[in-house]
Amino acid sequence: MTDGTAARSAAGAPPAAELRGITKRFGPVLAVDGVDLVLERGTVHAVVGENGAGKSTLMSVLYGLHRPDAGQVLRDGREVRLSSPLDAIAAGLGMVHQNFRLFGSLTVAENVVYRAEPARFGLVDRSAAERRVEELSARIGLDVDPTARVDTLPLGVRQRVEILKALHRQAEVLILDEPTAVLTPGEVDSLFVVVRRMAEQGTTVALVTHKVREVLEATDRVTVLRDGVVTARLTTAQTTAGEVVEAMIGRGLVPAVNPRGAVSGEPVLEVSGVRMPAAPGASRVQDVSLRVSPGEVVGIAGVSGNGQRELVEAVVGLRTAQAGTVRLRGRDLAGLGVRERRGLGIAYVPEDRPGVGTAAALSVADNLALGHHRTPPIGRRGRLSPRAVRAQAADLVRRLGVKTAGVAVPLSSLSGGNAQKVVLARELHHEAALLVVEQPTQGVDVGAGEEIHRLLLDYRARGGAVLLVSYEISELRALADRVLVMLDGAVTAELDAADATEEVLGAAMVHGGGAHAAGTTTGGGAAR
Amino acid sequence: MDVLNLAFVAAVLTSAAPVLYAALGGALCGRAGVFNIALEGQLLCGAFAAVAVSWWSGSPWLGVLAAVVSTAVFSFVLAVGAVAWRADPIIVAVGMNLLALGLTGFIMREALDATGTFAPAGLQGLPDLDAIDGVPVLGAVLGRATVLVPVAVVLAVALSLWLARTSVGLRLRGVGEHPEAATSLGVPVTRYQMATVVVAGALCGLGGAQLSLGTVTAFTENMTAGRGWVAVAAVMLAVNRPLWVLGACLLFGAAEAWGFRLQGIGLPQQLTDAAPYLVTLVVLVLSRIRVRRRLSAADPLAAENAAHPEAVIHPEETR
Amino acid sequence: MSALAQRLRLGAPAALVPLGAVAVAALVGALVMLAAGVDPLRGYDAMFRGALSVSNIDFAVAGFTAILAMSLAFAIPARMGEYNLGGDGQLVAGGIAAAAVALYLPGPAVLLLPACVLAGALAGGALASVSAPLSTRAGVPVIISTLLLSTPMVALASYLVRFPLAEEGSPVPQTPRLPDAAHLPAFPGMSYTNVGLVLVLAVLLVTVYVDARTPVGYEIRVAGANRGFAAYGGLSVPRLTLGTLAAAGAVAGLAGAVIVMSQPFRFIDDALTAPGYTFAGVAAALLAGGRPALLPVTAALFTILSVGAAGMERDVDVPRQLGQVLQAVVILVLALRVLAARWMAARARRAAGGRA
Amino acid sequence: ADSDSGGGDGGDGGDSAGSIIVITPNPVGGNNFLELALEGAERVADEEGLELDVFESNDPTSIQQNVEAAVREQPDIIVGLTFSLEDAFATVPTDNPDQQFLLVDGCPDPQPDNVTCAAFREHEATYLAGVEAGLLTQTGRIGVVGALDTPFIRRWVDPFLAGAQSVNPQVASTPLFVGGDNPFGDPARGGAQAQVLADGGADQVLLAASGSNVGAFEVAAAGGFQAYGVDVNECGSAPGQVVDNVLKNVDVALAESVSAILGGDSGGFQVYGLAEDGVGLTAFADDVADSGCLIADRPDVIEQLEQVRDQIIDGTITVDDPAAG
Ligand SMILES: Nc1ncnc2c1ncn2[C@@H]1O[C@H](COP(=O)(O)OP(=O)(O)OP(=O)(O)O)[C@@H](O)[C@H]1O
Ligand SMILES: Nc1ncnc2c1ncn2[C@@H]1O[C@H](COP(=O)(O)OP(=O)(O)OP(=O)(O)O)[C@@H](O)[C@H]1O
Ligand SMILES: [Mg+2]
Ligand SMILES: [Mg+2]
Repeated sequence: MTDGTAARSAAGAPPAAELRGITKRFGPVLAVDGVDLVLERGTVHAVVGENGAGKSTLMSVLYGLHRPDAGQVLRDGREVRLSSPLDAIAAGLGMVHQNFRLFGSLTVAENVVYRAEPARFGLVDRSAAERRVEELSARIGLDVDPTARVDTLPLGVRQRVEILKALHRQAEVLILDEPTAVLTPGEVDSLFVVVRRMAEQGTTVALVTHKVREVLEATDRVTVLRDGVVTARLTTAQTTAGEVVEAMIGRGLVPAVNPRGAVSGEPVLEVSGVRMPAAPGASRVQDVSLRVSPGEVVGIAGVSGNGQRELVEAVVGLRTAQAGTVRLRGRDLAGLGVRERRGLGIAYVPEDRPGVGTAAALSVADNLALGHHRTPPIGRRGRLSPRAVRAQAADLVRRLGVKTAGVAVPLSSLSGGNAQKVVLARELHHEAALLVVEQPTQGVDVGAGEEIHRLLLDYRARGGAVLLVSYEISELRALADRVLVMLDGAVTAELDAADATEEVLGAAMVHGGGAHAAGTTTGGGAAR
Repeated sequence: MDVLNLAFVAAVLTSAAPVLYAALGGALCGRAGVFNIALEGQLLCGAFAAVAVSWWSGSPWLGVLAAVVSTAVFSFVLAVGAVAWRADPIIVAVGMNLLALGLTGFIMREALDATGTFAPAGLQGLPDLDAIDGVPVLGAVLGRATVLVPVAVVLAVALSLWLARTSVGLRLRGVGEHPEAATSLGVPVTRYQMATVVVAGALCGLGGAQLSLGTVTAFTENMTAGRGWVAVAAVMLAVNRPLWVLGACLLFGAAEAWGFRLQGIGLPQQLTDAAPYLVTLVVLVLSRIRVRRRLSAADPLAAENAAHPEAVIHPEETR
Repeated sequence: MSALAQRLRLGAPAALVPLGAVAVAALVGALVMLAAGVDPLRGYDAMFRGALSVSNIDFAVAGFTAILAMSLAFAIPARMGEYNLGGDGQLVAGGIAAAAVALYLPGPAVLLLPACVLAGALAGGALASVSAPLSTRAGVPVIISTLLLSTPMVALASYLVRFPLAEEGSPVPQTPRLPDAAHLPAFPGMSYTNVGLVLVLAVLLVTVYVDARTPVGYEIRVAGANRGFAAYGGLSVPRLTLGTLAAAGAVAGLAGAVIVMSQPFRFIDDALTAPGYTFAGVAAALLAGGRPALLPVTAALFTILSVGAAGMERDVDVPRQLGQVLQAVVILVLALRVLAARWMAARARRAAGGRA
Repeated sequence: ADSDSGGGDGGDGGDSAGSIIVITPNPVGGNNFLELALEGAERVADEEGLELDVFESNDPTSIQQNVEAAVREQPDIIVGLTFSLEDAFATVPTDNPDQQFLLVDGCPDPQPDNVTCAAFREHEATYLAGVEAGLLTQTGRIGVVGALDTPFIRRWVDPFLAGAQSVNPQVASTPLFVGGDNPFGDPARGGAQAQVLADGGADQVLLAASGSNVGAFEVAAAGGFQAYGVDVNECGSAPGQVVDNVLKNVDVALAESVSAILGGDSGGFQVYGLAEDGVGLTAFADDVADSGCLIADRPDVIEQLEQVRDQIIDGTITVDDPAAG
């Protein structure tokens, strides 16, 4: 069971951290089953796998958040008992969680020193804390203002704060759980620069990710998990994308094919001259016009927080535009609320699925019924048939292959990818003329992501119009017929799918349409 | 005229002090992420214990001590129920308020053999600050108050500094704002929250003691008469900031004292009764409406949740 | 074993937990009575007779009517996560409005009865409705605004009954006796039990039906689970908030109207709030959890505890505050139902683990 | 039920000795008037060898319930205290013609045959206290702290001013009412209002706020003003600072009426005013010297008061009853 481990550690100094035979069970779910993991000093180690494969659980064990049912944790070759994060911190471990764990109302410095404050007479020594932040940032080449309130910062900067937190505690082993899920391409690149630099300085990094490209670009070793067991241990330099994917999902990936055809008919959605003022926490939108035709996917590219969200909200009716019109199949939507617009044929998959797209406490069936509850077969003449709610849910769950213990279980019991499928199933079932989709595969594993792409393309093939907001260039390239780039609330470039290469899009997202305008890249408000 | 104004200040301080203690406790709980609407019951518990023990021992200071200790102990119901066992804090609090009302009335009848009012001759109240009677201004304002009145004001300032400047205060703010984050940095969130609830109980104990041994020397059934709920409103008004809590309580005390004076010039009692509540509501609306607008501009969907008690506890952090 | 655990997990929390809460409360009450030197059996016997004996049932049913109505007034908005603690104000608003209509509305006598009931419901509903925009537009939580509005309403009613609506020459602040046409018809042989009970039961049936079987009920539950989700789905959270609060206030107002239209057929200052119907209703609604159909059972329980407590004091000399203590214990035990649920889940897990 | 002298729990109630049941409109504790009434009840029960049971009510419904529960016990007399029982005593006695009822401090209208009434003219005594205050005030300002602004409590407010102005037309009076969530038991508010009066310069203040009086007496004791008690001698509540008390001899009235009914004389309506010695002032008591009241030191004032009393009795002065509308 541990021969691989033994062979490696025989080579030289003991590994910085090692997990041996870790088993963790949540009730009936065997989340992690006898997993070994060796993190060599000064390396970047990828931990990959499908949703629910057990990655987070394994990392939580390493960080003392979960006590394993069986197995050992070793640091520098010695067994350590981690009964809380405190023990892990003391053992030189640090973790950046999938969802940032920062205090929004506190400053960067306060977040960094929290629970390890430099203190004088029991009072927090603020200037010492700020100096410490500056010193740590300088060490790994980050630029962070220690006095800024965290909730005013863009996500990329927040992540740096997370890393600084670990460094302040002198973490020698740093665990990053899906650090790139919410970052823009530029932020991802600078994160990996930092990670590399830390590894060179001797820090060991465990990196959990769904993205094969990141594995290949940024890591030294790879451990692949599936259903709680290790299915492959690879050396990055000697592997290929196909090999990693095969180990993750047990088969090769068949990328969804986008049969870009001719677009026909009157536009479904016509946005013209929409403007919105900037507000604290919201970006401005300046004079945006666009149209989406039946059978067309129009992608909106851009760094998060450049007005995409506000534009989408103006389309679906959550926000009122200051100027401009939004037309659906020729009808002006001015003055109409979300319900009326939905009734006229808009479906919407929001980016924030736990906060907005679903109600965690309600059953899967109730989550699937929203918006369908006033139309037959569920709603009829002011009555609602609970039986029809269940029947429709069972049907959708079956058709989209949602993995769930039933339609009566609470939505919170589903994994992220499956919850996303629930949202998509509900919105697709409207068969609306226009589908607005934000970040359809964020945080979803490659297998599920591929299925979701296929569902969207099927919908397009049936003549649906799709407005797609994504921060991922690969996704835009896979799905969109046309891509508009938004920067600071304005559309700065419009590209045909064929022309929308990574380089062109990436450059347009940062500098505007081809032209190399100088300017900041982080955008105004706090992006989500 | 000057004398009258100082007398007004004195009246405001005296009627605000018990509420202020309770509201400071509530604000601490809010900062720690515990929604505490059991303040009414906690105050009542403190008021009763103070009188019972002062009567039994002959020492009002022992009464104060007993109020602090017994209310802290009573607060374990909230600490254990809502924090450690994660039961709904609102349900637990409704139960606690009823329990305090029932138990104090029951014990008063069974143990003190009194109904309605318990104010026997010889019941020792807290002494007034006679020492400063001669001091100009201060004497007029605090000369007839007990030491617990200025202490409440000082406490508001001290708590504010404590939250802002000390390590433990910083940790407490973190615990309330983002418990998972605090946990992952090794702060025992549950223990912090339980301790806060118990400390808040002790503060309510002081408030109760000030009410029954300071403001007056007596216990009557349900003598808190809604003061704990006013404290809850003050906590919301102040968004858990101790200095603002002080302001909110003074505002309420002023509205009440002002109401009494309006009665004196002929306004019906039934209408002056309503004044403090209406003033509080109006100020609450004015103060929240901006936050609400800002939230709504930033994120229309997140703003939908903004009126929930939990969201009011952390208005900044909606999603 | 595991089959048993399975069955326990499915069946138990729903029915057993409230029963368990009552059992624990009864036990605590017994201990308190022993401490006070009273035989608990005699105490409980007196409590039950105080509420349910042939001679007291008339009052108990009147109390039940009010408590059931107030439990609905709390439970309806609670379905969407809003806590209505302003029942006192709404109750009083309904009572004073019904009294004013009965005393001053000209018109045919046959219409007076429905007019009074309607006026009560409208007044209560209107008062509660104020909290809806305060919440959805100004961001003031319903739990606070209902509470803060309640006291001024009680004060206003008190003013009205003291001056413009006062009965001349009475030492008590009360309205004159309402005209006969505004008396709710009592059940045969009863004086307090009247058509009001039927009205409140009808409201209960409608509530249960709306909750389980209509799109609006579904929307209320969705909004209760996640406002953002509801707004995203096109539901109007402000309108749902307004609707549930108006309905809740209307039930409370109805209760107020029923009280003044029953013996002694007048609005007496303090008479509606002193018995504590509002908080008994809150307690009953909390005990029923999210199941409106259970409300009559829990309201009956709290009626026995509050009405019976007075009988207990009369007959065996146990202070009636014991009734409050028992109610509190029921609520507290109930709040801990999460523990029972967790305990059963742990058992189920252990059983499942043993099998795997 | 604090004076249960054994037995009488839910049984047949048909003891040979006879019994009376007293029903209160509110909890007795802290309410001087009710406590005094119960004293009278105990006294007469002792004298006549009766069993006494007390049913405390909370609200109108529980009053009705208590009255009906009392009827089932079939005591010799059911005694109701205060006008709050008027509604119940208007209906229940008609349905139970064989039961004797006594209502103290109120009377249903119309009065059923089997109801005996005893009511007080406390405004007469309050007027006298006002005269006293008018004579004694140095600041020309007097005041009243009442629990609530009700017609009944106005009986202690309006005549107090009228009496004061009869001897000193310049006197101004400020009535303040406790109100709030617990008007009869919020000593803190009672105290705050007393303080308002003291700060406003009132030096003679009548305290008629039941349980909330405690706080007001503390203000008096601290030298804020000189106080007047109601119902019983409260001169000990703020030693050296209480002038006098408006007495209402409910104990006497109750005992007399009970004895009368037992003696077969039922159905009357006895009014207790100054003339009947049913209300009065501590100043007129024989033991005024030992009362602890300030008025004991002012025989000159007492003398003047006695004159006014006689004028009220003989009708030279009429005192308006604020509750009579
Ligand atoms: N706290 C928990 N309680 C119950 N089950 C859990 C818990 N945490 C994880 N699981 C289960 O354990 C399994 C592994 O979950 P884990 O979070 O480790 O997966 P993951 O690989 O991180 O997935 P993802 O890619 O979605 O983040 C899943 O089946 C999940 O349902
Ligand atoms: N307390 C819990 N009880 C039961 N299951 C849980 C609990 N916490 C997490 N899980 C389960 O753990 C799994 C993975 O959790 P995690 O939060 O990592 O998923 P996610 O991030 O939503 O998924 P994705 O990786 O697709 O973003 C899910 O199946 C989730 O349902
Ligand atoms: Mg994970
Ligand atoms: Mg995940």
